[in-house]
Amino acid sequence: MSQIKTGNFSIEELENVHITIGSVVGAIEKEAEVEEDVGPTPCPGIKDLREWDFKLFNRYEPIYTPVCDQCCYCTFGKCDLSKNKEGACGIDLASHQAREFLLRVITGAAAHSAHGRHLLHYLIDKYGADHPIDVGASNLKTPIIQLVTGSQPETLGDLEKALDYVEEQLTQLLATIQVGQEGASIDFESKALHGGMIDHVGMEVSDVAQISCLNMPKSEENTSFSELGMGCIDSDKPMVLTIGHNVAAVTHIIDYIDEKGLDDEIELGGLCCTALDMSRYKSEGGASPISKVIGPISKELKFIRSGVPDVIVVDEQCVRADVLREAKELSMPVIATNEKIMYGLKDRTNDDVEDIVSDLVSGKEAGALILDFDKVGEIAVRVAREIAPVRKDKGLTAIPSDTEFQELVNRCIHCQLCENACPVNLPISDAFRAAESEDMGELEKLHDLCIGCGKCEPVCPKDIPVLNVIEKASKKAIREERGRVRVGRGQISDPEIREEGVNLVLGTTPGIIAMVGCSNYPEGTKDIYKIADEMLRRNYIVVVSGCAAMDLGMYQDDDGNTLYEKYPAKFSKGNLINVGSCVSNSHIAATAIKVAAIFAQRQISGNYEEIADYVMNRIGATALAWGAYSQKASAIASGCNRLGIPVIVGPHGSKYRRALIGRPYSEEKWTVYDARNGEIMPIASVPEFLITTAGSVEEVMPMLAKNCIRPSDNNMGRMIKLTHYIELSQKYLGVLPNDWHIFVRNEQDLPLAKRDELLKILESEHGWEIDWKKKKILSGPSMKFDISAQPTNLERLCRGQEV
Amino acid sequence: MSQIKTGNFSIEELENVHITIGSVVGAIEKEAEVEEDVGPTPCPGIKDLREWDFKLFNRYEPIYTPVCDQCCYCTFGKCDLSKNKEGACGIDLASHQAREFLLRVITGAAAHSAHGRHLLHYLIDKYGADHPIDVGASNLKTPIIQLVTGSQPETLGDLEKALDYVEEQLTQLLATIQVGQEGASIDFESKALHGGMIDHVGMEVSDVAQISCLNMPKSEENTSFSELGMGCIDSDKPMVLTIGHNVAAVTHIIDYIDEKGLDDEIELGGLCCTALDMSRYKSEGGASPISKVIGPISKELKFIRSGVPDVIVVDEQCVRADVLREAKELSMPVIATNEKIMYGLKDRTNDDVEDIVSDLVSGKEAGALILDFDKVGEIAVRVAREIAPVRKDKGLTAIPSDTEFQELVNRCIHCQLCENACPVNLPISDAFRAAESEDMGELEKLHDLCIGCGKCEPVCPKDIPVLNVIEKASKKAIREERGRVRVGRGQISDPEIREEGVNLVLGTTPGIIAMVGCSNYPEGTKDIYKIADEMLRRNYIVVVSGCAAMDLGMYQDDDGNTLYEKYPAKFSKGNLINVGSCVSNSHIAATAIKVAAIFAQRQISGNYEEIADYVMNRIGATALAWGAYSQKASAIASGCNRLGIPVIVGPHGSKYRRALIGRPYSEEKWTVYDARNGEIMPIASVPEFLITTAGSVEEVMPMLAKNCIRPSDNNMGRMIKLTHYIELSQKYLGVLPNDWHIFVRNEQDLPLAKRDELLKILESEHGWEIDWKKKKILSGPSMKFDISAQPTNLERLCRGQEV
Amino acid sequence: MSWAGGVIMVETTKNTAISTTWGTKIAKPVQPKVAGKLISKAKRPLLVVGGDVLDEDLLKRAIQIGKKGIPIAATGHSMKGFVDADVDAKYVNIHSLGLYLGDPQWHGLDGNGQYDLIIVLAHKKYYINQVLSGIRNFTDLKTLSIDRNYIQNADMSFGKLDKETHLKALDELIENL
Amino acid sequence: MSWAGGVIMVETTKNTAISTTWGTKIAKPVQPKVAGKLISKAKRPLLVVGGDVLDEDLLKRAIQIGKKGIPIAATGHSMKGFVDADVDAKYVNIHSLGLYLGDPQWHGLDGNGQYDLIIVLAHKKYYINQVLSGIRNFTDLKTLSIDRNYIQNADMSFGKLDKETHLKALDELIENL
Repeated sequence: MSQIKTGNFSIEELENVHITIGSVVGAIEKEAEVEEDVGPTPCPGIKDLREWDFKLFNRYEPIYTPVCDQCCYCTFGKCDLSKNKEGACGIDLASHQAREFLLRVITGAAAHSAHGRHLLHYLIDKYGADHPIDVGASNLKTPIIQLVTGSQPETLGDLEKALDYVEEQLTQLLATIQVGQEGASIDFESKALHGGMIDHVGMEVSDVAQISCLNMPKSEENTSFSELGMGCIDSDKPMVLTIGHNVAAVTHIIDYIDEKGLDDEIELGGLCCTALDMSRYKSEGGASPISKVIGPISKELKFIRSGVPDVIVVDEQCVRADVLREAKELSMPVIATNEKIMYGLKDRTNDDVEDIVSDLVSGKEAGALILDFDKVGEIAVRVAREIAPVRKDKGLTAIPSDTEFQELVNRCIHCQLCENACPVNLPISDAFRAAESEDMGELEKLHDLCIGCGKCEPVCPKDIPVLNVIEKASKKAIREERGRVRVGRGQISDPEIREEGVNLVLGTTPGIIAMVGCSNYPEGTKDIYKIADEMLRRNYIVVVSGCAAMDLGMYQDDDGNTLYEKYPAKFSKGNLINVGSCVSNSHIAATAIKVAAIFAQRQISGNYEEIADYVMNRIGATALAWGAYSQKASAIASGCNRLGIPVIVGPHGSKYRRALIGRPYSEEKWTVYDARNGEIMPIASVPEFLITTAGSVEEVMPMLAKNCIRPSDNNMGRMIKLTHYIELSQKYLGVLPNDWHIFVRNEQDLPLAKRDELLKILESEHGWEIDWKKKKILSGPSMKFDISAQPTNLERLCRGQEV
Repeated sequence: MSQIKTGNFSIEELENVHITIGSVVGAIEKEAEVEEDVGPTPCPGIKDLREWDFKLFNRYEPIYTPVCDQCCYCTFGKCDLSKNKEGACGIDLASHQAREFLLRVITGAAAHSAHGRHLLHYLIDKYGADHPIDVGASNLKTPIIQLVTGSQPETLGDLEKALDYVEEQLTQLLATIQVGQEGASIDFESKALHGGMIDHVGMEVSDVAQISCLNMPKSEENTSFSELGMGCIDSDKPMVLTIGHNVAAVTHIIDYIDEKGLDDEIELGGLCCTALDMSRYKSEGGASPISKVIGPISKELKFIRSGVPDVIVVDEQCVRADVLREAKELSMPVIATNEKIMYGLKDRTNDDVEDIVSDLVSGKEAGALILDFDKVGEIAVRVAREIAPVRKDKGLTAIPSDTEFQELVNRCIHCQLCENACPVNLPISDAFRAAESEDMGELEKLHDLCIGCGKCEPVCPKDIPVLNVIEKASKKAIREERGRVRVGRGQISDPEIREEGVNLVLGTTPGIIAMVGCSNYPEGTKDIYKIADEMLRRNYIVVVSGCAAMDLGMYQDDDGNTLYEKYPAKFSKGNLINVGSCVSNSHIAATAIKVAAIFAQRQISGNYEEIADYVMNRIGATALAWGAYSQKASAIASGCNRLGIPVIVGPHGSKYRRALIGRPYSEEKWTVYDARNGEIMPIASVPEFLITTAGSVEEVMPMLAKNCIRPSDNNMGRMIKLTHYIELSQKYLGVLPNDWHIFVRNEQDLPLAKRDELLKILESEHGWEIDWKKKKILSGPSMKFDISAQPTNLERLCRGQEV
Repeated sequence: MSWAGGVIMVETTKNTAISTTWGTKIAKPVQPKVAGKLISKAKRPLLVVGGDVLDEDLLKRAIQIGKKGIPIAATGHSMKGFVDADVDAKYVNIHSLGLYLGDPQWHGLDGNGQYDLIIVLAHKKYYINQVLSGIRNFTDLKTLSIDRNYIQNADMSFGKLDKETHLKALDELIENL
Repeated sequence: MSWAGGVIMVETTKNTAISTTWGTKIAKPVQPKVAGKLISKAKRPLLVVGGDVLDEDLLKRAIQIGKKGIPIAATGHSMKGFVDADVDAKYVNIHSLGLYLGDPQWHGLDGNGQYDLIIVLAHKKYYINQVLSGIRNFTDLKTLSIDRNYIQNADMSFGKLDKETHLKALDELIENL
């Protein structure tokens, strides 16, 4: 390799060399340096945003809830760290928990980024590195990449540089997991936020690349719908089931079906994000997808056990480790298409298609690893069609017959070991008892609450396939499990931001609720529907993605409409927007960046800290990952957190080990600077946390409303937000919030309908002085309302502070 | 960014652009493709060497010894996987253990690679990307990079591409740690070997870069010596203690000392590999280092507690998490110099040197983060000199006085909680009892056995600082703890390989014993000395690196010579070679590759499988990581394993969770092809494992000898190896090995001195037919000796199999 | 069967099976009477209830405990049950509460200072175990679970009980306040 | 104190403190007599000794057990103690042994088939716990520790004993073979 030094030079002598210049690396870096509009931290390393992180941790303290008191990283140990003891390497429990959280974050970030790298190799190979990035009606195409790296990729090839940066940073972070590295929990925390930020770069690369190449909707308002649910599959047809997150291989199945005109002959359905991205493929301009969405990972075991799929194609992420074992039981061949999941299967990539089809159909092989996607497309469809009649003839299913069912139910000795093992402690034993007396209702109730993990089975001393019993009892529910999900639209476009930005910053749109994550719900799938419906009716913008987007579409109102049909899909109050799959989550954070860039005209390239500060103080957005289960969710959440967006996770989320929570009673923590003059301004204690958990949907609703309040709200905005907070608290908790008064800066902030009542309370309970004639607050509020104040946490941004 | 397509083109229009071409990326890739001498797998992805791995696992089966029966990766859990149950995601215990092992491997690999990336940024910044790679008298400068990636870096800049590859692969591997990825343990195992291979690339980049720039010895035979041990420090002088692995910052301390002529005024000593690399810095051509080596991580707490250091400079890896806390107790300022370890310290990088010095000397700040190495050099030395008189005046040490000692000893209630917590279950309680009666001997005995972790202290209900008590009792031992370590020489040179290759392949040099790893010894530091001395006397080549290299030098014979002075340092039988620090481990594996390339003229570029096959069947090398403790050791070991080099770890190594062990009684597993004709040849069951543990040095010695036996040994070689195996077994286990006979192909393989005796046993116990007149074996051996046989595990390499 | 000089009315110390461990410590099984005495002896006990308290039978008992002068932290959406109950109940998010409880600067839900005994009732088992994991490792507070499930990360806990036994146990506990 | 109808000579079931857990299972503490009976009842017991058996007192007892017809796997460098002892002892690496023990195809150290009870003695505590962790999770073998330390990953184990008690316990065990 040769290195050409910086300078003006002639490289004519290169003319007789046959080369490809992969990317003019240095050029960009140099450019970035000279251009004046790149901020202080292009491609930040671990330390570069540490001061920002420390500011966040000063207000939002890490609180640790260990999943294990021990450390088993190295062979000096293992060590009992309980009571925050130090282990053999000197690490204490708090630091170890922070490290464990960091590990979760970078694992998730790696999952997204490695997915992105795979996809990018594939797309560049197919479409060329010159293929332009096109995400729709936006000049700001890659807000996160631009914010973090300082550069603006224009082609697929340019995206590779962003991934190089991501991979370097992830390696640096992974290195700190090694024993004998970081010693301070606070620095592990900063590293975790770094990993979260990196994760969003990886996600954006992934989604932008696929949107640009695969005819996916590009910021479209009126995308079509995809059929949804276990009940939407016509089980008489041969069925190809895809599972995972990486749509690359799967597009070839759709192409093959298209090419052969088999749309009506075959069912193509997917689980998890591959399903969502299948529905986006070729759905640009409102075209309808030929594929269906079965559901999230909680449906995976259930659907396989149903026996309906004839062949399973897996790619990567959120694929159960036992798919091959389970599928084998029901003679369903499994095709692995990605290096990350190979199940020990023989690599058939270079084998003849006929041979592979024959081996799979005959059952000679339980599955095959095929990394040639053209072959995957053909083989998946052909195997399904050939094997389906045989499989249907045999009636292959794991669901017990009526007789078997009764026998299994009677076999239960009610030892409750299944309940102990159940992640949600479902009352399985009681449901079995009811079923003994032929009351199937209790078992059926479990179906929606059950996350389909199957842990109940290996612990059963009587070898009862508990899940199958539940599913048997729920046949009707499953048949009715069908809905619609709006096809993911990708980014919010620049024009939409231009229109809506002001409402968000002034608070007249009460907030953005981003509902993301998976299906690890505490009380069943309907949770998510309830929340969305409530918030949409209150004019919040609800943005969804991934498996949460699916689960939302599972319920219909009396008119047979899902929320997607009930609410329009523009970036505007009271709208419901599905951005897409898991990696489309990046667009949600990107929306906040776009508001800063387009509405507020802030410079974003390499200017992370300033933009995060802007977002935290001015954009009333709260993310809700109600069913978060995997490491990816912790990465996404941490990326939001560093950008100043608070996140609520469901109660299972306490197992992520740490939350970042503020103490509202520590008044000194709740101040900002007024950028106009550097004066310190008190603010209300919101967002009250960067990440926390809640126990139930009822608790979540007022939390969402409250945590959309921002210092920049004008009176109208604050009044609207406070109205919702108070109403939701009264509706779901039965009381006025304890702290509603701290959000009142003057009487105009008070909800109109309740103004008198609230003024009375302010006077009697809080000792505020009220001028009852004018209905004016004379004294009381700890902060003043000033519409032109410019809240910031960064002293350097204050007038007179520029260095 | 712009992408220029492949082809002949003129880029004159670029003349008016001011650019640096970072690297002509595509050019190299293209070149590699067209050159005919690149093997089938340049820059392999996860799947590309999977078949080779599966071959290995077919013979060497993963055996799992979980450190925990539970999985706590995601919030579906946590899950009890005991009895190999499946968890909520469907993963079983075996797969989870394989995944945990993979996580250890990639963590270690990331530690090395991130270290390499940091170093490379630093060196390129200082020496330029054009700086040539120079490792000494070798054309084959980067055997591992060449083997794995297929390219031959010539400059520092070229090394970046190797790291790009490493980081991409590590991200891919880390992604598979995510829940819902790989489901098969065997594929996790293959991924772990992939990570191990990648690790060696990362290590080679690191060491080659620093050798090329920092005036480190370049394959020199006669490097100088560095003083060694806690006893070698003159505690009257101000002392700067460095801890870690990354020499970048530390070179600036040496430069400052040099520049100011302070050699005699100050003690500079280090712990772990930074110490070794300090001693290599500017030691080219036999120059003596000014720095001293204190010891490995087991001395870290002990040495800090002694109070001797006046300032501590930490970089990365193997730095205790409590250094800041411990140092603060004794008013020792800590300077953090690397993003990976920042201890929550204030970033003073851009502050004035005087201010920082003053803050540290006055104790206003307990430490500082300084990422400007010139400042580090000056500040570390100045602070040490200014603070030393104050610190010595105060007599700051954690070691108790005589009176305190007796009080502490008497305070013990013999509850044995310390023994329970002690990783090596030292008989602390009994030693305290002896000390109560003023017998300090028992406590003193603990000093060398104690790995200095300090876990005994927080569990003590009487708050006894147990470690300090042991150290107090061991003052004499500590004073005598001084030796010498030969300065690390870097690679084995091409000419040395040319000379020695034949002896290795034919077995007339009985084997290479690579002693690596850290200080987690089961029976104290002397273990490693005993092993090396025994094997060196038997003419094995002993290659050492890292902390094992230090510990070896701690002992002297009656003439005051360490092993380094007793044995020469050429790559030749009976020689003792220190290659250098942890990242120099890469040179050990590289040696085997060099033998294949230089002695056997095998093409190595991108030809991993063939070379690994060559190494496994022909090079009698066994690695011993007797004190392995961190994730890095599992990475290094896995890299050796994929290359066909077996590794033994100490008993603590069982906590790595999995070994790869063959079953000698399964005869069908112990065959190879003869490449001349593709015939299947039985071989003896060696190496018997790829990685395993042993219980004691006595057990290890015969294991080492046995596992250097290879199918390619000629009679002379086999006789020599078998002699050592038998003798070592008799010496240390008291018996002939159970299996010595399986290595006998004909009578000439028998150790000369014992031939008659052994022939008798073969006849009487194994039923072999002997012609006693000719002393010839007529029948019995399960394999024949054929000097020209070409053992291989790869059918494709057999004549007539070429595709 | 006798215990410390008294007759056990409701046996709550059986069935303490666990499916996973957090470490070497697990809750000591406790009888209702002992639990009652413990609460009575505490200077600043706090009853932390979760959403499952809205069950009529449980709510009744939680209110009875509250009426004995024990302040109630109503987590999740449990506040709804205490609106007109004339007990000292306040809504708080349980994760936030976990943070505040470890803060010596916190003045409690009512401004009267920190607590010394945390009593938990009617929570999701996995959720309360996590919250208690934090409290156990990072504070010196004593914790007592009087829930239907065996809550292993409390210092003391009832075993896993059926609903009926649980209610009886609570009654016995209340008698001993 | 009485146990199952017999008088306990040496108490070996106390002091079973552990410092870390592997999971929810820990060894059942066992008395010497019971241990002896268990071994006697086993069809194919195997005594697996480690290097610490070279202690004179322990070695004597290990040999006594061996002389009762129990085959010995001499791991580490313990073989040295059995060279002229006239017992059925063979060297084997304990990690390899861990692998073979789970293999139904293995014919044992003496070719007479698989074992059904693994008795461990005189090992490094952390090492034998790891080996037993593998055996416990991946085989159906029963394991019994008669070591000085409480070996939590065996199915049954003595508690932590002082040396003298340990020797007495072994003597009692041997009497019951």
